[in-house]
Amino acid sequence: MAIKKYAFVVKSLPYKIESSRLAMTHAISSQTVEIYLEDGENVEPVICFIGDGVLNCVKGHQAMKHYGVTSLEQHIKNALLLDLKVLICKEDVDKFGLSEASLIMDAEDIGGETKAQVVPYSEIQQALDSADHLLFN
Amino acid sequence: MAIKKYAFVVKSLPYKIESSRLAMTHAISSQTVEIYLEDGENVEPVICFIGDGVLNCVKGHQAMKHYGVTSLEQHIKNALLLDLKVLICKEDVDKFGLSEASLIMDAEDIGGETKAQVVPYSEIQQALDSADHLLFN
Amino acid sequence: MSKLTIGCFSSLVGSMSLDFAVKLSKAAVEKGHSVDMWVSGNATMLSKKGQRAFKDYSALAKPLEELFATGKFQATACEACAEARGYHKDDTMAGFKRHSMDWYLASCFSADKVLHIGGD
Amino acid sequence: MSKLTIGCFSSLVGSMSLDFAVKLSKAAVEKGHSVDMWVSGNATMLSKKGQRAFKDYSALAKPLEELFATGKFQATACEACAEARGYHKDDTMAGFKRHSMDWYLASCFSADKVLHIGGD
Amino acid sequence: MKLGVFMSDYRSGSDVIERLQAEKLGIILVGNGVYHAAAKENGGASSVLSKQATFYVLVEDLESRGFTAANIDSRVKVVNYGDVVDLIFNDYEKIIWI
Amino acid sequence: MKLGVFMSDYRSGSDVIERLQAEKLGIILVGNGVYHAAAKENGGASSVLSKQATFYVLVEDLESRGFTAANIDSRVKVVNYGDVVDLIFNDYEKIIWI
Repeated sequence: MAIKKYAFVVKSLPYKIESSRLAMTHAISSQTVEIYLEDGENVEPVICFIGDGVLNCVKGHQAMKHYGVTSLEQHIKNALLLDLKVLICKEDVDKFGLSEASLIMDAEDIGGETKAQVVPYSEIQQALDSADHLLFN
Repeated sequence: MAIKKYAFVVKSLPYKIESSRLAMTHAISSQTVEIYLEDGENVEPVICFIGDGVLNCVKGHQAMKHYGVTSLEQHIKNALLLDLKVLICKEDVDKFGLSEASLIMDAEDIGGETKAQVVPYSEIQQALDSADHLLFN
Repeated sequence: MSKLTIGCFSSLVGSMSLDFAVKLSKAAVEKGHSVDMWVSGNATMLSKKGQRAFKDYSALAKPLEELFATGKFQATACEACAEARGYHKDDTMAGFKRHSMDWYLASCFSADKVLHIGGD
Repeated sequence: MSKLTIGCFSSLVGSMSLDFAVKLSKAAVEKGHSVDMWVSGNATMLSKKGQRAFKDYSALAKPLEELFATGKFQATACEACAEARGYHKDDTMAGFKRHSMDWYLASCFSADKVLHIGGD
Repeated sequence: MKLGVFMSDYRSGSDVIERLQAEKLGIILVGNGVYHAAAKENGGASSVLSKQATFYVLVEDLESRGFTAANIDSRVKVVNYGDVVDLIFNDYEKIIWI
Repeated sequence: MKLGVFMSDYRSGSDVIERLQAEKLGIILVGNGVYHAAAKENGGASSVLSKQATFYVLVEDLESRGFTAANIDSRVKVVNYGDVVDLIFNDYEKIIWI
């Protein structure tokens, strides 16, 4: 059984450009990739928010209300609902003075069980080390 | 006779985005605007390079050779050929350690007589003060 | 009532600057002002007909149609910028005009205020 | 010989990143490698048929056709990203495919190297 | 001049703001510019807010990013698109977007 | 890991470079990233060049902007698109674009 690990790294602010949104939608598309692969092959994405990218994870986006577009919050929750691994860099969270209470840490409201994890950068570096491909956005 | 002054301000690096190129092509299009205006009305553009924008003015662009696209150098020379006023911020030129010899200061090779001017920011600020509309790129 | 000319150079969907320009136009028209919108560079994407609305992408075709219907709003795309991207006359949304860049400078001439949203 | 998958999210003309991706593809193919190119977001502009070449705009349609002709290069556009921008099946350049985003992840699976050029 | 500046980004544009001179200066935070009002980096407010100016933030762009009027810097006034139209036509002679 | 980094900008990405760890690190300056090799700001070279890494600059992007191999920082090696292909396939396990 061959599993390839992809690390999606989000380093950009949300909305102004489409970058962080595309990282999320491409990571989530891993759910349907098997149709292109052989039996036993699969893809395992991990999504890492670093630098300014951690601001994507602030709770309470009202992008649908104001602009009629899916919020980054919704994308992050969709990823958690599908049990994708979501890592948020602790050093950057601390730099912006954010608490876990202010971050999108779970998708309980839509029935998700997996939680996002605020981790030291060293753990994100490990995820990069063990990934087969790195996709920075 | 009504003349409206437009200050085009280029603050971005060349090529990566289209911003400085569009500033130049729009400024140059002032040459044909009279067709839309009444007799005696006209538009007078001034082009100001500030901040990172001054790096557009480094001589010797080979964008046509490598990418088949008109260089910013050519656009600046076209503007000078048409006698548009081109101001380059001295403080930023100094910050990057550039000499006038390394900058696109004239369009003599294509028959232009007007020269670009390296001026203190205060003169650029004056151009902004006296302009009717400000177009930052 | 006054006239606002908005020049926009940023891409559709990929940048929210066009969303800003369209919403600002709507607010201005609702207050009785008229708006000229110029799209150049990647912003010429706004003039492409047949944009489909999905919830993962900001969709501006409908608000634009509503703006055209007010009679207080016109929008023009840079013809060369559009052609370079493969948007020809028959690719253009109803109501959208196409001109060379001097149209924008002329629109600014008669505008009370100009908001020039540079590229990104 | 090896396979390179390039994912590109940056706009045509307005960003030179697509020029980079196309030139890198050419260099890779000339060295005997194969290249899969995935365009998503604003990079789906690359798939629009009928792009006209002007000297003030970087023009990629012709080099792309030459790449297709080598048989060592394929390019696929994100279908939803394209539709949102009004690029339908019959707007698509000959040789370009359209798929959902999972196509890209599958291409990366079998690639020796992946260069993912994020949006801007 | 009376100058209204739309500041649309968080990581660029500060150098332009710094050098701009105007008798009356208004800075309207839009797009990712709203982080100048909402984010505190290393415990401090954005240096942009120390400019002598009147500050506004567009509520639609603030709320889209998960912030509300309750958690922004006290120097910044919350406005909506309608207010921005009035600022453009009534308060400033010239406007720029950076 | 052996990591090749395409650095495509001058004003962003340095924070990512700073934190990246790799046994072997190559930084390939492309697009406006070439200014890290060619520009001297306030008399000094770009701080990116102080990273422990092997540096390359794409000659096509360098020359498009008016610079030549003669006026870049001595730590940076000039490469063309063909060389970049070889770097990707022969020198680095993983590559990223920032």
